[in-house]
Amino acid sequence: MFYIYCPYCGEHREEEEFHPKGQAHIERPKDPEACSDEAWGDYLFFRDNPRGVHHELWVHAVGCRKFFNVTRHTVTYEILETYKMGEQPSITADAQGQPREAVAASRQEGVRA
Amino acid sequence: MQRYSGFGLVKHALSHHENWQRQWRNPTPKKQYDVIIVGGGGHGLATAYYLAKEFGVTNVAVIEKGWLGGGNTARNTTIVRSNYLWDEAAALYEHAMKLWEGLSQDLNYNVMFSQRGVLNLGHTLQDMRDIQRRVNANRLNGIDGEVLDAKGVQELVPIMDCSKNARYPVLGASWQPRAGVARHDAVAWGYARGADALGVDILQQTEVTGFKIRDGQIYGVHTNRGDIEAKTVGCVAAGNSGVLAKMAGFKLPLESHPLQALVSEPIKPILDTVVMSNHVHGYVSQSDKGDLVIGAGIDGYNGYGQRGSYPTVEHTLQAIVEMFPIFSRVRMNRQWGGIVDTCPDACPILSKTPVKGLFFNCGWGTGGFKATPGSGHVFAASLAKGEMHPIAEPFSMFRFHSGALIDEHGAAGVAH
Amino acid sequence: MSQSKKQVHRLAKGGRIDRSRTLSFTFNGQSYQGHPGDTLASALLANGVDIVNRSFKYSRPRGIVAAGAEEPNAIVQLGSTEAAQVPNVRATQQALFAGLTARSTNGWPNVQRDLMGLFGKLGGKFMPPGFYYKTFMAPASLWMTYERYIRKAAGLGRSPMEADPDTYDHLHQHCDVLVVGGGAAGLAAALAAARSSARVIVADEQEEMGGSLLDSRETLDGKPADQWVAQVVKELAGYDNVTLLPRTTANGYHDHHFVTLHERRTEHLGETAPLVKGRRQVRARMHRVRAGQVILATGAHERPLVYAGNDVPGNMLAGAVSTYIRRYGVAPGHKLVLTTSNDYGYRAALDWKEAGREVVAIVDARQSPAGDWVEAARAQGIKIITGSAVIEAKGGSRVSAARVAKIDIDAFQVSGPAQELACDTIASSGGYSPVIHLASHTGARPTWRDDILGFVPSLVKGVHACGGANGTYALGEVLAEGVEAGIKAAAVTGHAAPAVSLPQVKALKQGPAAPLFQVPHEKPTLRAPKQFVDLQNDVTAAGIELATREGFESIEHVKRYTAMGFGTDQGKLGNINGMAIAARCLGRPIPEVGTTVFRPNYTPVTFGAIVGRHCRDLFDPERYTALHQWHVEHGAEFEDVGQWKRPWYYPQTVNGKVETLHEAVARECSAVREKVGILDASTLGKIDIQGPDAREFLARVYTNKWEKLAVGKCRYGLMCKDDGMVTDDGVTSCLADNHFLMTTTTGGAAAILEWLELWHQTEWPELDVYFSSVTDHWATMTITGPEARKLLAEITDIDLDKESFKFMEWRAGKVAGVPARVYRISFTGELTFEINVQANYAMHVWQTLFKHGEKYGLTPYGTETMHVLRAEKGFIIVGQDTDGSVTPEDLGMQWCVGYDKPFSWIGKRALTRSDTKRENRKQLVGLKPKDPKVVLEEGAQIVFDPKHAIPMPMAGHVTSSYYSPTLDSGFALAVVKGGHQKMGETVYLPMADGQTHEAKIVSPIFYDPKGERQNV
Amino acid sequence: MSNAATFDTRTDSAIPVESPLAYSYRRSGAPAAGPESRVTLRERALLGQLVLRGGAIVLDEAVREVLGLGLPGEPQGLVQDERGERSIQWLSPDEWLVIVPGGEEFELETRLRERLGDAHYAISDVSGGQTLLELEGEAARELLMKTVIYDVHPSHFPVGRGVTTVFAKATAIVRRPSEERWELVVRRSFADYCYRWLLDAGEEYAIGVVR
Repeated sequence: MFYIYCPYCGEHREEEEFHPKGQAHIERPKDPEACSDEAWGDYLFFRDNPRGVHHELWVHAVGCRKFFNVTRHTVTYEILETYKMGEQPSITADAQGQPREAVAASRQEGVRA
Repeated sequence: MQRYSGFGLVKHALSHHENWQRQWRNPTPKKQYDVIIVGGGGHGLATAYYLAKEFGVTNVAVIEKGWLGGGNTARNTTIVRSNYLWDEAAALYEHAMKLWEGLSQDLNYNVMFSQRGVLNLGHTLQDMRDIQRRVNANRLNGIDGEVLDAKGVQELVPIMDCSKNARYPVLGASWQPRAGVARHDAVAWGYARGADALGVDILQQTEVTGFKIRDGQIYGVHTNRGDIEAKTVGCVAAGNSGVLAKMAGFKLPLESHPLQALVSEPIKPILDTVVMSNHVHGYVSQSDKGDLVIGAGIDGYNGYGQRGSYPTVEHTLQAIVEMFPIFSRVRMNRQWGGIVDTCPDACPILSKTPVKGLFFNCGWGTGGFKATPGSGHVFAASLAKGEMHPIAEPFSMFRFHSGALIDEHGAAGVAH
Repeated sequence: MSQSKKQVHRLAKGGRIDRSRTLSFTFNGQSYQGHPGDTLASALLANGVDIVNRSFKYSRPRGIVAAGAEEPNAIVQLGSTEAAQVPNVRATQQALFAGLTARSTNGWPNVQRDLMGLFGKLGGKFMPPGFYYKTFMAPASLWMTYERYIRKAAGLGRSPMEADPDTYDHLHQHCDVLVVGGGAAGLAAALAAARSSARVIVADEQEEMGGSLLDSRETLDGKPADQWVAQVVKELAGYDNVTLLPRTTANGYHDHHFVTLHERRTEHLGETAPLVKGRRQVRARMHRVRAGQVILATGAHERPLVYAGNDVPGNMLAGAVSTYIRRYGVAPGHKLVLTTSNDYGYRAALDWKEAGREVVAIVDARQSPAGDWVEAARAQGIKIITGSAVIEAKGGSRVSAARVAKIDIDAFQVSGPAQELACDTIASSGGYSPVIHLASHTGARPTWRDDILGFVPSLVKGVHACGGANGTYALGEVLAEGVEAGIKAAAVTGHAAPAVSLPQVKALKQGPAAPLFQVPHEKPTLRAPKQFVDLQNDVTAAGIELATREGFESIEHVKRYTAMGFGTDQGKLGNINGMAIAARCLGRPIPEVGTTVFRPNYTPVTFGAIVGRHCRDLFDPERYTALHQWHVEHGAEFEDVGQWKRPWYYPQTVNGKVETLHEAVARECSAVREKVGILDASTLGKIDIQGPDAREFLARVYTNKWEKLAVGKCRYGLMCKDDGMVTDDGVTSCLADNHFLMTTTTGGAAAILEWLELWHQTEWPELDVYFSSVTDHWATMTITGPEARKLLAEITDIDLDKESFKFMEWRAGKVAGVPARVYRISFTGELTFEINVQANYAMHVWQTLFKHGEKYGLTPYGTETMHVLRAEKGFIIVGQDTDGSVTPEDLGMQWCVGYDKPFSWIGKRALTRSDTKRENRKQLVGLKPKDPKVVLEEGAQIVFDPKHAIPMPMAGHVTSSYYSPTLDSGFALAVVKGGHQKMGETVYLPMADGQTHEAKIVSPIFYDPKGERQNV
Repeated sequence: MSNAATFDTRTDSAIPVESPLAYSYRRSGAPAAGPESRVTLRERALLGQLVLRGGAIVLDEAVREVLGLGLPGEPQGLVQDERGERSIQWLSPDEWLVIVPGGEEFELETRLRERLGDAHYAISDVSGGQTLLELEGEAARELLMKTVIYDVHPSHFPVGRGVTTVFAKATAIVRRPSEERWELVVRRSFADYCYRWLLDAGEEYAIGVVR
């Protein structure tokens, strides 16, 4: 069971307070009417589903009710970083950049108050 | 192939079991096959078996990165039923059911298909409407089933709490007598042995690392044991389908999720049927060894770790004890997880792809095991002919563009 | 009950038992005695009980083999009453208590003389692994009959047939350092971490902390090991930052250091939890621990050697023999032969000898053993036979002799003639396997170490292993590793630990162990007498060999084909031996055959403990409105809607007879249509929406238009997902220019609030709008019917005139003296006022309405009547008339779709996909049965051609169907392919009873199509 | 004054009013607290409760002026006035819970709206929708450990903290206004479930209900 750093609450919280909401950074096309059926279907249904580093959207449902992003490894389940809506990941499957400061805290082992 | 029978067993006993043959070979890969199946689970092996047996295509390789039958075939809770709501899904699962009914004899391998019946409980008025809708549709599709009231359920399963005191009282159920359970490992082994005997090469410990594609047409695969060529490739890789699709250059409408199951310690026989409840969210049957085999829904996040989150197990057992308060002092022995590739409409994909000659059979979500023979059979037919079998046709991956989904969420609300 | 037996194997002194008190217990109906401090197993051994069970497949007699969690045989049924039954209790882990009642789980007619055993003897040959895959296939029709007989042999213990009298609970724990195991390594680690002031939890599965130190021959600082244990436990108990949990097993290690600890709080006291001062105690408690760091100090399990007849009672693990002698004061026999591959095994012989019993011989597989313990045995004059092993145990219900021979391990053969040594006990030791189960749970694969002949855990970040769990067995090193792990773990969590001085331990000289797993026999494995690998599942070396011959080459295949490791002991004794045998058969090194993957639970856990308090009345919350008391008092039957309990109907007793649903609903419907009815509608979701962009937001999430909705007005809205399918509906009211109140379906409230937040937070953060749930704040009482206005007028100051307070408007005022918002909207088609007051006032308003309503015939109605009334009007219920595959157009609700809204609202684009604009989609229509007495079945399938053969093409189904007292006829809503173009056509509904109903497709609006009644 | 509708839900005190636990007392009773009670439960019913949403800076100024209390500076913060009667709790970066004596909420909302003018914010009255339960006694913390998944150890949950978290199978706000006292804010429709849960889980501590 995951222990998730909520970037809005600023602390780790139990997975039971959160809901996963699928792949992150899926943007609704700006002009839906200009989309082909194929493009619209891609937006609605087609996903990366990687075996490895995955960016996903979670909501702190029982908590601050904020949506945020999680970069997580889908095999080890290790959470590599969490970041607020509107921000971009610093760790991706291609480039394992330096996590930002707030994220560093979320990665520390054994963080206690 | 060495025929199996009770008589043979006696004969072998007298020779101290020293003369049993291998159930399948461990061949060296050839350079070229007519068809390559990627994935040596139940569906992949069944596909190979039917290709060889029904469609005369015997120059077939099954490429498996681990051990055959080591994925979801080995991790499911073995329920077989065909009482699906929509015509397309019902046709597919009923096709499988009919094959199940003669499978042990066909394979000369006892897959222990036990038609002990499946109950799908209803706990709310809407549950009962959905049950009636499904059973009515099943009947007109030629699939057995009836709607039971709470009393009927109680008669079938006397140990269940069907009282009005329950938090969500049982109002009734759908009952499919022909449904049941089968011995999951035996299905993979039986198909493997059958396919091998017909000349199929089962290549274990062989991992596909890429596809050979030229001008939009597939002509082989790269593996850790060298390149292998074929003009027809069928991917039957369950949770890993997305990874393979990426290698071939396209995406699928799939998410791979952990699905957990658990067993109790073996107890003396007490439950003769399969009991499933979408509403309180759990299901249970009892194996021939005495274990209560229990499962529930998937975890909500993507995961390839073959494990899920503990609260899912807690909720499942809460549901079981809610339905069966007498099980409170029974003990849970073991839990495990599989990786299920789920589609947005809870129906599988049996489909051509943007790459010519490359076919995918995936997205079975929580419903894969029960479909094994049917899936293998219609997929084999499609690979043999290069055109999708009519039963497979509606399950194209392109339905997610047109919007022609087959929404089986009601039937698949609980993993099974 | 017969006379209690004497404790024939109890030693005169020694052991950590309280000899001043005697506990009586019964096993298989025979009465025995033991002492506090005993386990059921030690007490049975003390009483000379050899056979404790029959084996699963071959029904062979079995005795106690081990002293802990690894015991495969001593599986018993506990409980003297039906409700207290517990199946499959491991006698080695069950503390003895007065009155304990246990039975063997197998054996017929009893465990001593078992007829199935005869079958096992004769039939065993015909039951190689996987035999059932190879037979019972002909004829196909008989499999279910065969299976019935196979099932008769299933199971160990049995389920109770009554509900559990006990309760269980959970404790949510958080700590810096969790130490699993309270033996030498664990205590050392805990001590170090505790002194750092980190929050520490120490869990140990045994009755008391100390692990192997409780029966150790070694000294710490020159004192007996248990004295050091006592001193450390005392120090730990004194710290506020330390939680000590004995009788607590770490069962599952989940992601991010979440560990479940199963604490057995009362199982050592009785078969049901005792009352303390009249209050129930919980039987077991699950600690759900989120740890910063985890130290695995779980020790190691001794491996038995696999030789012929190794399952005859009297064959035991060497370490278990020591434990029974030193910890429980029980020598489980008189004449011992020890067969070992290592120095550790020698301790059993030394202990046996010190207990005053005869050691016939030590049989050591090594040519020239020479460690300190070996020398100690020599000094004691014990005969040591080297280069040899016990190749076969003789005996029926108890070991009578050991056949000993020289063996060649590398060639896997017996290399000399066998001699038979008379004895009643054979202790064996094949070395130790680190207990790596918990580390395995995390997904980390263990690593094989040739030097210790075992797997050690691979560790994910934040996990430390020390002592036996890490393959370290010498006590001094174990303690040092423990301290190091404790300091390290505490440091990572930000707690510096002071140095811990280790007690002095004498370093023992040890010789290397021999790599012996299966002992060769004169006959080849397939012909030799059975050599058991997994005792609980009756898996033999021959079975494994056969599996590999048949092509099962990975250990996962071997395990599945033979069932090895699938028992309740999960292969703690057998798995490594089994792998070694498979490796030998395949001619490959052990790690190539595979690693062994353990899954939770480490040991079985009572369902009840996992369930905790989430059962019975607390299984799931029941949500109540502020008026629930009234509904209960007025005899309402309730319907579950989500977690809410909603009144379904209010059956009245008429002439001593309670109304049926049908009768009650007919009465309630007529009351609404003719007089006035009242519904508790408080469960509808209510979302307070404020902000300058609220209107724009509504326009994007609803299908219809919102820009012109004036203050004081209400509007019905339909919501889709972006796939164009209807997902919710409700009325939203404009409270002020920037202020709206949205209502949602009862079941959809939470999801819709999250849905709105999702879009606001992820896609449209630039819109200035906020959402807050006010569902529970307001109570909603709907009065509806021709008399509604008159009734309300009596108790409100709001002007109810139809011109000043129009349909689809709301007004604020007082109702029954309580500030209220009244909405003039209608779900029944009648004149309706929805009265909303702060929930704490609801009961007063409701009761006042009844006080005034009696003369108007005010009648409470429930959800069933509500459904009938709305269906007569063709109003849909999302989730009943829709199923996630229905668009607004399918519903014929184009009037509610703003095609020309400037923003491409959620769901719009999907409506023009090729499948969604298809013409013969299933569309919502009304159905009028030809026979008005017929009420069509909800869920009935609709066909155009009832004579068509099966499979019969289906055109749709009935979504809602009722008898209408108003129409005096059955009527239904349905979805039918191309239904909008088929008005007036006849469809058929073939039913299970063979009848085929006929119905006409009509408009879904059956009553007052012009909507005049709601407008009055 | 922004374009929002305000509504005073309260009326004269002669009109009977029922707290969310009214039904529970009738249904499940209320065990009296005695000398053996290691934990006591008390409902502080009918308080004024407002949810404030908006930007922290704007709202902070307004509540300081109107209520004499600033917004808590940190996530999970809880501030209260000297007598502990009025409090503001952080719920999310743009959301706070204000609890005041029953009847004060409408005036407070009105004054805040006056003060906030045209700023973008929202105030929702939720006084009827939730109730506050107090737990006191040496076993209060252990009872919470059985109930909520959040770490309530004093080192992690000092006085002046409040969180929204999982309460058994419902949700609740947990607050620690003082060393001895814990507060739970539960939704009205879940109140009976929460009450029954606390009585059940508290049985071993001889839980008593103060009415």
